[in-house]
Amino acid sequence: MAEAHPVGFQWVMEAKKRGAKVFHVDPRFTRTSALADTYLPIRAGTDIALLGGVVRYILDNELDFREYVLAYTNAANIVSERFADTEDLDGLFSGYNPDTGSYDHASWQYEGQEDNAKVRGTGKERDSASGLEHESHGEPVPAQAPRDETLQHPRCVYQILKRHFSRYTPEMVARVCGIPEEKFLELARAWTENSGRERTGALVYSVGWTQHSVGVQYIRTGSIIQTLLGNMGRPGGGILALRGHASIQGSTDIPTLFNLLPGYLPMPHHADHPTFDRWVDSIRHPGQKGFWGNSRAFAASLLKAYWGDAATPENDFCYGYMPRMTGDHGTYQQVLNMIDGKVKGYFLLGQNPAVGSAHGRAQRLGMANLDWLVVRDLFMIESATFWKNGPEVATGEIVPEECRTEVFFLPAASHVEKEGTFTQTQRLLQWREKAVDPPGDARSELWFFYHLGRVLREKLAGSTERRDRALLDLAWDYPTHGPHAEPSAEAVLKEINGYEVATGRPLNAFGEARDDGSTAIGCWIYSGVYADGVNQAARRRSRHEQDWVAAEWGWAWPANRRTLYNRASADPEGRPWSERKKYVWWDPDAGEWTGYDVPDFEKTKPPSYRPPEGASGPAALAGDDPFVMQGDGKAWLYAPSGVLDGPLPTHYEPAESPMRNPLYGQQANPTRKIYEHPINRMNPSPPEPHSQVFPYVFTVSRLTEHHTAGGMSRTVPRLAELQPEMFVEVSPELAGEVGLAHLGWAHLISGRAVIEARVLVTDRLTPLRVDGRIIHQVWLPYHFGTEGLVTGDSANDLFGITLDPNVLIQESKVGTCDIRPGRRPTGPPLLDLVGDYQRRAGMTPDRKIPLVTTDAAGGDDAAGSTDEQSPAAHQDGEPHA
Amino acid sequence: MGLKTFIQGWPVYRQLTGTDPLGRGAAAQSARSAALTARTETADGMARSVCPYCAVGCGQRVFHSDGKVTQIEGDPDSPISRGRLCPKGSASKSLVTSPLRQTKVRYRRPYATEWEDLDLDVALDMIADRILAARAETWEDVDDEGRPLNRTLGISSLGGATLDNEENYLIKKLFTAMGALQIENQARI
Amino acid sequence: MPDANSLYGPLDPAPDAGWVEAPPRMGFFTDTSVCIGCKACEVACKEWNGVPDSGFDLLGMSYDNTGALTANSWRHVAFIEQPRPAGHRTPAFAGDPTGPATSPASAAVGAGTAPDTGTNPGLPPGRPEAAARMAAGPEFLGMPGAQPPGRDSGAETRTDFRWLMMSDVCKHCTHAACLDVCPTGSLFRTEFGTVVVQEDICNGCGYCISACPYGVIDQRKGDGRAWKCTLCYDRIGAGMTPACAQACPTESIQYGPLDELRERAATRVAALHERGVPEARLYGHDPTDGVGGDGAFFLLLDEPEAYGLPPDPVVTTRDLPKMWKRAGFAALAMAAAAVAAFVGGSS
Amino acid sequence: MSPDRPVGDLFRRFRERLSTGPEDRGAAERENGSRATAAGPGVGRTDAGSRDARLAPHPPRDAAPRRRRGGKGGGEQLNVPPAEFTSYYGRPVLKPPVWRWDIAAYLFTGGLAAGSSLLAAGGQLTGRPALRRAGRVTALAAVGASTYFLVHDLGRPSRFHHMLRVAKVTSPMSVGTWILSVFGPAAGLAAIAEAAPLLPERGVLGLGRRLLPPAGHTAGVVAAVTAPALATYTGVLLADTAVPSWHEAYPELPAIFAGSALASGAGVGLVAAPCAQAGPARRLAVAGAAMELWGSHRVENRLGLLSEPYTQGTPGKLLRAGRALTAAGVVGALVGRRSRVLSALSGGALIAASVCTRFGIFHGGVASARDPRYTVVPQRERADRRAADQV
Repeated sequence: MAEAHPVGFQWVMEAKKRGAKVFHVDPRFTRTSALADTYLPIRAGTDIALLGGVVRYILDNELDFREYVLAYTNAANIVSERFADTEDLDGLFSGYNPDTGSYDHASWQYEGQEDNAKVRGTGKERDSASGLEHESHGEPVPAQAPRDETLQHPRCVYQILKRHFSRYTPEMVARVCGIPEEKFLELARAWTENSGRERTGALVYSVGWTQHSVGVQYIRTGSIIQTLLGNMGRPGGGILALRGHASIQGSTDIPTLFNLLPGYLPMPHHADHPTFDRWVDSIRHPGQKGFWGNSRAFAASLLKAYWGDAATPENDFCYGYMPRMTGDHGTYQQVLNMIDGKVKGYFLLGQNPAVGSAHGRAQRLGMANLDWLVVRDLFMIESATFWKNGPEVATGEIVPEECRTEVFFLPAASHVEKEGTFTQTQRLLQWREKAVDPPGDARSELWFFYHLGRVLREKLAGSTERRDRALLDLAWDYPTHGPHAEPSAEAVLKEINGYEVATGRPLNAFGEARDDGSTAIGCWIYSGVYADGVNQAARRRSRHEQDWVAAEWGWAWPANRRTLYNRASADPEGRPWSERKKYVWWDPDAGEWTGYDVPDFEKTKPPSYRPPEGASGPAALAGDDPFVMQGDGKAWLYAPSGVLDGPLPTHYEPAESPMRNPLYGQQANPTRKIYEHPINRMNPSPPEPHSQVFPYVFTVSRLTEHHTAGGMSRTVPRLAELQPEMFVEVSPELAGEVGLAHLGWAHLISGRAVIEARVLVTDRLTPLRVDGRIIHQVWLPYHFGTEGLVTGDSANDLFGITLDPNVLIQESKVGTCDIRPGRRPTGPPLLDLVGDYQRRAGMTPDRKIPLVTTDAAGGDDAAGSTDEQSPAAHQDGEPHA
Repeated sequence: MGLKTFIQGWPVYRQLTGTDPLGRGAAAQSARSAALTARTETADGMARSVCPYCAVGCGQRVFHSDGKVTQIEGDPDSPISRGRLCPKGSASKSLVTSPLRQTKVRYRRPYATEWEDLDLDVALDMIADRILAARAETWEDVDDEGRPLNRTLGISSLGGATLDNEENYLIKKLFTAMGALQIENQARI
Repeated sequence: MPDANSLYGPLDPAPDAGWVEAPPRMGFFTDTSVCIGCKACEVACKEWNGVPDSGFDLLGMSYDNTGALTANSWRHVAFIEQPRPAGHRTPAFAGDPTGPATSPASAAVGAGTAPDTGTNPGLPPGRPEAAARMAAGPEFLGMPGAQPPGRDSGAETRTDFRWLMMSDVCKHCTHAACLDVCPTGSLFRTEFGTVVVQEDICNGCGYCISACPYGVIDQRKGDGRAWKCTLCYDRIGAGMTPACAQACPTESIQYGPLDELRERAATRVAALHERGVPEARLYGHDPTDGVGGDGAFFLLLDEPEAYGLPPDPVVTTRDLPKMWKRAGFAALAMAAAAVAAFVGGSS
Repeated sequence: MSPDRPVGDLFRRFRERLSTGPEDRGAAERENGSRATAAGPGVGRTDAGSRDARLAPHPPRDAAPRRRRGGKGGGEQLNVPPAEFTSYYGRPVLKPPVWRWDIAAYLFTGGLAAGSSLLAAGGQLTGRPALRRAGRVTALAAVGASTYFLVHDLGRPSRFHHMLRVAKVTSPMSVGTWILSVFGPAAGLAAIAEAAPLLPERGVLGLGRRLLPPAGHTAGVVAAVTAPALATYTGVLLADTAVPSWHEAYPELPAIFAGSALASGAGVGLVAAPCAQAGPARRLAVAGAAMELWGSHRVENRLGLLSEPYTQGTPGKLLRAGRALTAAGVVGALVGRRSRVLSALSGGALIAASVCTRFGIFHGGVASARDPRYTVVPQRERADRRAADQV
């Protein structure tokens, strides 16, 4: 965190000053470790084993915050007797289908609900990253599942949890993660001792958790611990995703993602959502508890915002115009399609996949096989010059004279040359004022897309093609100003906020959304950002003039709420759990919820409220159901559906690992997304032979001095001079084994690429004793490329493409490689070297990667499955922090 | 008069006649130093902004004079950052005023080995033509069973996560209307 | 000759330099125990003061690629990797299959790099053994030479580790030799008690560079003038905080009236001692030290020389009266010899 | 001014709290100076904070003795000897002087100008025209060269006149500038006066021919009076720095430079004057050599560790050569009093000796600043001693 989010780290230091104990878990000793109280070196890709150990420690010693757990979680729910755990199936859950590499969720349901669930093939869900589409979305679980409040029933969630994690003993943590028992126990003790009624503990993670083939389950495990310890919805608690880009949260809320529409509404699927009603019902699940019950209004209002006057209740608000998904259309699938010649044109908008995405060579070869490419950036980045300066030009794979891609480089406006909002990592929208005009041809994306749309519509005027209706009917008249006719960002923000169609009055909250076409809302969760016609995101009341929650600085979605689920900061009766940790509570005299923050609860619903029979939507939530977006108002220790790779987190080895999974026969995530494309050869892992060809583990992350793919830091002398060269950090033990010298050169080889780097031999890295052997890990920054003031090989070139099944994020925090002293070959011999390693490792084109590595691979025939739910799965470009 | 001013301005004279006989401080101060003030004080204006790097969302104050950014520093009012910035945030002025920034449209013709210049309006027009052509070529109206698809898989997009919400909104809206489904973002990465 | 106290001993320097009704003396307290080595100070300083880059070289000095304070780096963050206990923390690598430490050997390699900082003299190469001792501590016994690192199978394994970071800066001495030797009055004492080079005056004579006991100031190539931290004279004159202190995310760099900072520093040291960090000590805070106390002082976790600070600096001008006296004697002797040579003698 | 002034209330309280006992660390300590090589009470107290805070100078945890290597039967060798001091990546603590050879050359030419002008004045006052003429001409040439060297060494030569902005007794360079600005014109006028006989007897120039000699007379005296200051201030110039071997040599440097100046001036006399007039030059040579040899012997032996840079490497060679040349010059001057050639050779040797000495001293100091050892070791010893005294 000190490494990649230094200014956020001030709050950790603040806490430390007040006596907080700081633990840092990371494969390498970073600037965060230097300031932490205890540092735990860990083998990359084994966090679930560590966290599972903590879960076991809590359950075995009954250290959970029992009142909280009983009242606010599904610990007491009883699960179907058809459910079989990884304990029983050697690492698989019941319902696995080896043909599709996916699970049927029916057997994971609560007792009596097995057949209640909607059928949906999870292979398809994986392809469309459905896990993400309901980011904060409750599942259609019944409000009244069978429960055992004594937690003794052998199939209650609490007991299942206990059994599931029973083998995550301190010895096992040491065997899997390489963390000595004593250190693990120090962490477990401190965590549990600092949680409960009087104290809370916080968990902070970054893409060190998300960029794994089982990334969502990492966060799930963290959620289980924080829920068991009663740290959710309370001050000083929670799980903080430290996201890596100024508005990456905004890019998910108002997504430019293939499977999502604004506000986490799903992009329609050709088979599941043929009609507006089917689409809407798949979101709101008629009869379900919670705030998703109003989805029809949100969906109708979005389409109304898109197609304006043309969108009417009669024509289903132009739902027929929406493009439909048929499967996986994610960025990695796109790149492979580019290589295969299926994609004509590609827009890169402030993004540099040639350096920043996994498997850089695939990225560049894909771009070299387009008809045209539009790059919009501040600087001349590697993704714009691959045809000229890319590593493949040196190897002869790309010959400029033979590369047909037509490239348009359009300079972009910087953050001070345009106005608009960023959504930062805590869901806070902050408006930026414009300081100066952009130079020369530089323009904002707002300008580019507004005018691109204008030109397209002009060109199509009079077209009778059916496909052009959606463009021609689009509500696309934004006021413009200035010599360049810059569209008004405030006007767009007003549309995002939503307005009453008849009067144009901005809405004050998403509660005002209607499904009859009388409201238009661009992103329902942002409704309120323009409440009272005022740009709430532009509020900048000084911190000196308000309390510590600082509610009048910017605007947080939803409803300017700073801590989600903060109803849980009070006990079931609505009283603060403790005076020390009071945050939001029920004021019986006033008959409303009050506190420091905007209560994440209906303001006047008393703690004693019990929903009448047959209630649905928000009205079905009881007065002590704090997790209001969940289908049952409860925090889920066990996810009966929605998480595609299992109802509980399970340690799987990374897709590329030098060792066999010590916990189960199942080696890696059996549902991970694999692309068997000739360019995407994965290094073998046990039980496949030849894994010793790539004996070392490598991991990558950020340096404080650089930013992601380097486009905004290697071009800035102030930053470039601080970390001027690509390097690899190795332990003295590995340096001795391989023969590496401090400040000398080394090259690293994977089944995809060879890169070279200067060597830093440092005590900050350590070998780990894992399952009876020594594992060496190396660390690389991933900021370098061929352009800019300082250049170097790109670490991401080493990675292959394997994705998490829930969110289709690549595993780019851990891989295997070989490391050799000296510089790499150049030109064609470079390809020979990779080829040589591929041959030695048996990575032939026809090789099939075994998904299931256990005899217990179960084809438990499934009667049906349900929709899915996923915890907040955050994705961006961050190291462990 | 001129000579007198000159003499009185001479630090040696000030040493001899003033409070600083050793010539260490008051006497040695130059006219420039005496007139020095922070350029933030004399800026034409200050825009309140947000750091463009990571997602912490630190407040920035952007000072500008004559249409140029002259200083970017932390906003002490921000409850998030309390006026502090990391090295990247602190380098924001260099980022936006960098001489390496591209300010002209660049165009690489198919099979060319060098860039050439292109007018912005022409570029926009050419891109629009290419979109329409790609769409026409790869349009999928319905699937095998006649269910609507309304899309093209011939166009892809990958956006960074430093785009404004308003920009992302227009991007998604326009691409969706043109049937371009393969719109992705750093948020996937 | 000036009053002896003008050259040595506790002093409020601004009034001494002729400032009537001077504001309180302002300074920096840099608490290295909370420094996260982010280098925001280096960047913020360069942005505000328009300081050029200091070279794009990998130095192999841990994460320090700046190397030293120079005319092109007015803040410098030092990084020291040490296989030594870090206060009250659990040993970082306890229980891991480690061999002997490499920090001394890597530091020794790092001593050999010679980057072009764009300044003169910039960053000359260092002595490997002194570098090794920086990492290993005073008990350093020399590095194993025959074996490559890590090959030792001996019982000696590294478990402890700490990573020291420290943002160095001009000390703005009470008795500033650079200022006193400056022949043009370019270096002067401001009303805030700070020491500033006036860029419109400096003619690049280089005297200040030899005079500074901390090796802070040097000369920018091409430009020819000497440059160093001004404690943001223009900002503090406008009531603002210097750029580095304003940027510092963890309040490692604190700016304020020196008296207040000293008070705060004493409290902090006491707190650290209570928390089991006995190695915490202040440096440059004491007005009775060899330079009359620093306007920018530090809380350190190791001996000053490990951070590149002189362990006991004394301002050279303390001895200036004696030097002039010696010169006077020599001059008299010279004159006498001349007279004698001509007056006495036979031919 | 009140000694209490800088120690504000806050600071006083701070010190009181830190104070380890009733002992009064008072003014006596403050007055005490430190000498890098001499033990003494009350040397600088940079590390007082740690002591005040009840810390041992090497806190036990901090400096825990940890043997780094197991006793594996002699299989290990030391390829780097144990260091006796620490510095940050072994880098110099100080910035070595940026002065180039110009300044070393100036040390010589300045001394030569001073010595020559004394010689000239002596010749002038005692009726030795050859000495006078040679001295004046040499003085002008040397002071001209000096000015060139000084300006040339500036980073911003066009701003050389900024030197006259202030007059600072704390800055030997400022003092030197003012000395030079008196000496230079005087020496110049004196030298120009030598050209008087070449002027026509009538007209304006004829007036010059008449007025110049008395003016030159006065100027020569002025230059001679200024000369000792010019010759010796450069010793302070070098000593008044943080350069360890220069600073610690401050008692000797002015004497060495004075001696060297006399010897080089004498050398000019020996080269230029007929034997009959060269007597004072020989005596000057002896006096100068004595001062120079005494001084350089002292700096090479008295300073302990800080003498080392003067005895090793190039500086050592230069200083040894200087000593040999001086000795040879003196012997030659004394032995060759009848021989014009031998006298001239001796004079040359003395001049060369002066060059060697100046460059030797110059480079010795630079070497001491370049190696952190000379900065850290004496200071560390001083700090440790002080800490030990406090226990």
